[in-house]
Amino acid sequence: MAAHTESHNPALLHHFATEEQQRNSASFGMWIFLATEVMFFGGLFCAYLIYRRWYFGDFAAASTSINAKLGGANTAVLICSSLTVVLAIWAAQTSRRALLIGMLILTMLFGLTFLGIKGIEYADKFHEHHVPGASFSFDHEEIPGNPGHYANPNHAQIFFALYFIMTGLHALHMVIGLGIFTWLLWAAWKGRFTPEYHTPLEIGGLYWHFVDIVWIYLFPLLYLIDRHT
Amino acid sequence: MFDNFPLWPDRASSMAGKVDALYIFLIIVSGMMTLLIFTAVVYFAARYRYRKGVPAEQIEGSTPLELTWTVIPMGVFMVIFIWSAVVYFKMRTPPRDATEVYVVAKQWMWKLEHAEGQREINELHVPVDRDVKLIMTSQDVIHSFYVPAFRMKQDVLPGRYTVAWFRATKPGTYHLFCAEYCGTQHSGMIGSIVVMEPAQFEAWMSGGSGGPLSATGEKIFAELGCATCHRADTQGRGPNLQGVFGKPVQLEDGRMITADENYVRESILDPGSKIVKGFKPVMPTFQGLVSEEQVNALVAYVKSVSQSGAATGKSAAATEPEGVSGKAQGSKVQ
Amino acid sequence: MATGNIPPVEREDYLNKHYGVGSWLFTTDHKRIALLYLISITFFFFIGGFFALLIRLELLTPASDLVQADTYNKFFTQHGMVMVFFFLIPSIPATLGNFLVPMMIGAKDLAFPKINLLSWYLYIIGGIMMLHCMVTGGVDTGWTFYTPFSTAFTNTKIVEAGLAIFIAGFSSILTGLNFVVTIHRMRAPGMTWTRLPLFIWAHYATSIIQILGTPVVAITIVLVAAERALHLGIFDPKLGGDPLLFQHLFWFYSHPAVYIMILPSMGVVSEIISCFSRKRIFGYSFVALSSISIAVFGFLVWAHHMFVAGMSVYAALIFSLLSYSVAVPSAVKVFNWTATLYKGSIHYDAPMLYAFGFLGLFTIGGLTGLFLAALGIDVHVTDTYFVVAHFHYIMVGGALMGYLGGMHFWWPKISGRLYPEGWARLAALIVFIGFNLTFFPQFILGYLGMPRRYADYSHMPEFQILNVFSTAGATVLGVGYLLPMVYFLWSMRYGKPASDNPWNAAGLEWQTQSPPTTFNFPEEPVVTWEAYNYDEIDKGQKEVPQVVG
Amino acid sequence: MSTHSTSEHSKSPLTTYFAVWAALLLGTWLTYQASLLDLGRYNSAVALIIATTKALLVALFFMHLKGASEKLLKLVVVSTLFFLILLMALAMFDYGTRWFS
Repeated sequence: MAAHTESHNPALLHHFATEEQQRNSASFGMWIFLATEVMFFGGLFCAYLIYRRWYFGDFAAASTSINAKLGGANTAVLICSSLTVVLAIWAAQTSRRALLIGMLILTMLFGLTFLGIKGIEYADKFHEHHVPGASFSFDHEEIPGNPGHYANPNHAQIFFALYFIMTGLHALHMVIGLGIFTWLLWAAWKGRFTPEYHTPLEIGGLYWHFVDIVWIYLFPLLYLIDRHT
Repeated sequence: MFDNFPLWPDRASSMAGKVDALYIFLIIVSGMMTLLIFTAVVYFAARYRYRKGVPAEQIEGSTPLELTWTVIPMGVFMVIFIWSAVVYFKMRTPPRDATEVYVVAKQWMWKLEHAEGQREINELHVPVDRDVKLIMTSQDVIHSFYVPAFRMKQDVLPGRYTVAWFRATKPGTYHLFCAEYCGTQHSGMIGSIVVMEPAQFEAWMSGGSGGPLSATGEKIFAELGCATCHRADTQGRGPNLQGVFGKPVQLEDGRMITADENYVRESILDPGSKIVKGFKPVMPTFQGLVSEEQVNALVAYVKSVSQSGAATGKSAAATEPEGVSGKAQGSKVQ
Repeated sequence: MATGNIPPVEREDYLNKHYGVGSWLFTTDHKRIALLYLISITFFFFIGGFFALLIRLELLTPASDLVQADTYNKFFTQHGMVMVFFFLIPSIPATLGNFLVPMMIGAKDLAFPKINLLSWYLYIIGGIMMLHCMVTGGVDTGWTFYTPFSTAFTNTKIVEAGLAIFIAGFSSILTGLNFVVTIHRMRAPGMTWTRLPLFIWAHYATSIIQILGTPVVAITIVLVAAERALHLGIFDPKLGGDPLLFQHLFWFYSHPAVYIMILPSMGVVSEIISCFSRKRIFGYSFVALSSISIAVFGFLVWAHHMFVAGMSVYAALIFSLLSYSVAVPSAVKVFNWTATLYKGSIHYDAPMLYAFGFLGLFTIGGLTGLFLAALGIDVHVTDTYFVVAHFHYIMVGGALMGYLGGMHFWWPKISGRLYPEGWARLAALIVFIGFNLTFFPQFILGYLGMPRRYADYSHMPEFQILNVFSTAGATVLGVGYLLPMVYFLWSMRYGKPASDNPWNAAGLEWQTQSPPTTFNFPEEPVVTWEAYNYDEIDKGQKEVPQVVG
Repeated sequence: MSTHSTSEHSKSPLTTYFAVWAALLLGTWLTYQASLLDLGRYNSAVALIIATTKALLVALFFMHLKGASEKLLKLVVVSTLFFLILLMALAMFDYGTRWFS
């Protein structure tokens, strides 16, 4: 979609009748794409749901071993980045080029912060041998609220597998998002966006917010299982 | 030529007739529908073929007609659904007093063990007119136990039991197929079911066996030291297993569960997953320590100490493990 | 009835506007992309067909004497993977759909032409990976990849094949996305929803499935690959996972995927039947809505593939009941097509013969679907040749008949040439006979109990005679498929030039020149008539509305 | 989209944006605190309700779903969620009833 705007002048592409048609098509297309993304993550959520019901205690033990404070901080970081995205679009709508560029840079900084914190989290898990695979170990970890009960390492491994795949795919989406925003920044720098024409910003923003929404679910589901003991 | 050109499979189980009846009903229904549509298409195509100067007559459609051919098929479908569901429920509900055969599937072989202890490979001997329940599991991938003459099929999964049953009605030898693709020699994972007259079957059964499966299980039970905790009185660290099988069990998290084959199996291989109320999760897992056949024997044993009908007879056996348990404990202390 | 009204002078069209490889590889014209797809899917069709022929040859005799079991297993796996993911799913949408969707709604192109080209490249990358995978070892799990065999046991190239399907899947998603946006946003003035050709409705329904179903199989493939590489346990019972979860996720896509194949074909048949009986389709709105309901209900029925898989009895009951919900709209369609013939003025041109063939084969395929939805019978016939016969009746008898019918119907528009009618009728007949000879015996084989995916049946010689019929039929069928390819190619050079509207058909695509110009219409058409206004066309009250250029 | 964004622009959407932002941060804090309370089986319900509220806020205000000029986008969202829930519900139905059979 973004590729459509290569012509310097935000001109109407030949096959659209009006600019509005072009803009509506682009945003509608993005929403449809997000629908496929929902189903993409949906398969993982379905697997998660089933195993969480089966192995609740083991999932709780595994979840408790993750640093929820880092996860919480990351949630806040993403929420802030979503705010900067809407502010960037607002800046484009009101012809504030400096603000637009500032907000885009801020968004990307938040995104990088998120990935950095994520990296710390992954490093912790790596040191604790909680990465599924040959070196995985989760022996003698008590199930929260059940003294004397130890989590089954195999079941904990399923949790960590889902944790790494879900957060990993999410992080991959963040990286792609950063790529899109780099391009948006470049285009904003060139002064391509005007109050009349800023479709790529809106499209990129939709994508960024979607990634945020996925995280809003991942945070309680992966980090906050049975924390109350 | 027609000796070797059958158009209908053997009908050799109590379910076969029921499935065939439904199948014939469906053939008639769909045959009628096909005939209706084909006749209409052929007739219209011939009757209304293009003729110069005769234009087509435009018809917009007809809601009553649409409703008719929505509602009538729906009605027919519901009849099929209910009938087929009844048949399916019969297939999936093994009769209570069925003879039990434990099946272990592996690439690419069927291993079968009668409750009485006879072991067979790729062949199963059963008496005619007796309910046989198959308790099946796989050592590796998914297989499927399929006997066309019995109209019976059930996937055999690794990691749990699936259950099927049949009641053979006609002596003879029938194909046993693996119906779920399981790797290179999938088409070689075949065998036969030999249905015998009761007298013949008894004769066959009397030939060599290492004693009933439950006795084998009892021996393993003792060897593994299970009786240390699962004592016949109530003072053990684990639940008393007498009379447990087939009964509801209250778990520590409040759930009620029926102690079926899968539950006993899970309790051996993953004891932490379902703790009986009032007990501590102290039992170690036996995953990897016992083979599928040994798990089957243990399940058969747990079952045998729970059969109420033979309660008195079994209680004698049940006292025995106590002696054995002392031994096992002793050996453990050493 | 086709008319070859030779245009006196060479006109500019989408084929002759630009020349050179680059003008094709970097084109964003939906018509050229459709042709790129046409060439590539034809290639994969013959690859898949080649495997089919080898399978049939092996099964001619009971023993596995032509090839060993491991090779045979790769044959049917690769036949399935190639045919499903690289032929049937893109077949009509990516070729005829790509070519016609914009034209039928009066648009200049799809909403996202570059994404359209991207999806062809994704398809090609996936296809090359699949070819590479097959040449360097292949896969032997069956196209269904059941775990734990695929994740922990087979040592063939699952990950590469999975990746190929993953990439091709995204091509399919992008096609669907493009269609939905185009149908919503790009319709010409006056082209209201109730004036849309049923072909468009069918593609709209198909797109819904592509958009919402494909990502689920994509993530399932990711999980299989991860499981295989790291032994996570998600699908492995030894590590606490559940192999049935794989089946749930897999069939959530792969059952609706059948409707990705058959719905567009239904759309084609609606166009053909209407045109060759010179009538508006009977019960237009019911046919249109039944497409949507097939797409929606199609998502509710997936676990009927799992009645003996170890699922709960109650779930089996629900899924069986829901399965009938998708049979109702299919039946409604068949009845409406039949009713359309009533009091028509029926022409027997090759496209119509294919449509008749579709009607017959789809009826049989659909009705045998009832057998499989019926729990008590499914237990006996699932995983046997009955299932093989059933889904070939749907996917080959249905989808492929529609595809060939559509190719003939729109060939004059695509190429600007007429195909040889006599040969085409002959081919339609050969395909119909060959198909039935191949697959009808398999219903009987299935009820007799012959399991699928058996390389060797030497202990069951009683199955041979039916297998011989089937193999004989497959050879006939093979000839039937080769014929159209030959005469289509022939007609590109030697065929009579086609007029703009050789069938005198309704529909915007016929109101522009054959072959069309790059942007389809000289100026944006304004639609003032209902779909399938054959009465107006034939009475001559209204000339076939010409968009003047 | 253009029509609504200009109309929103005239009302200056900034207050809304900052209010939503604050609500989202509050929600995050609430989720974390709620997880520390022992609510029995309601812990996950509370977590999911808060998460869904947050997701709705983002979708409605940041992604402008609320002001979208046509119902089409809402239809896309609703039908996607419908199929997602369908996948989970029907699969869970199998898992939920396996022990009974």
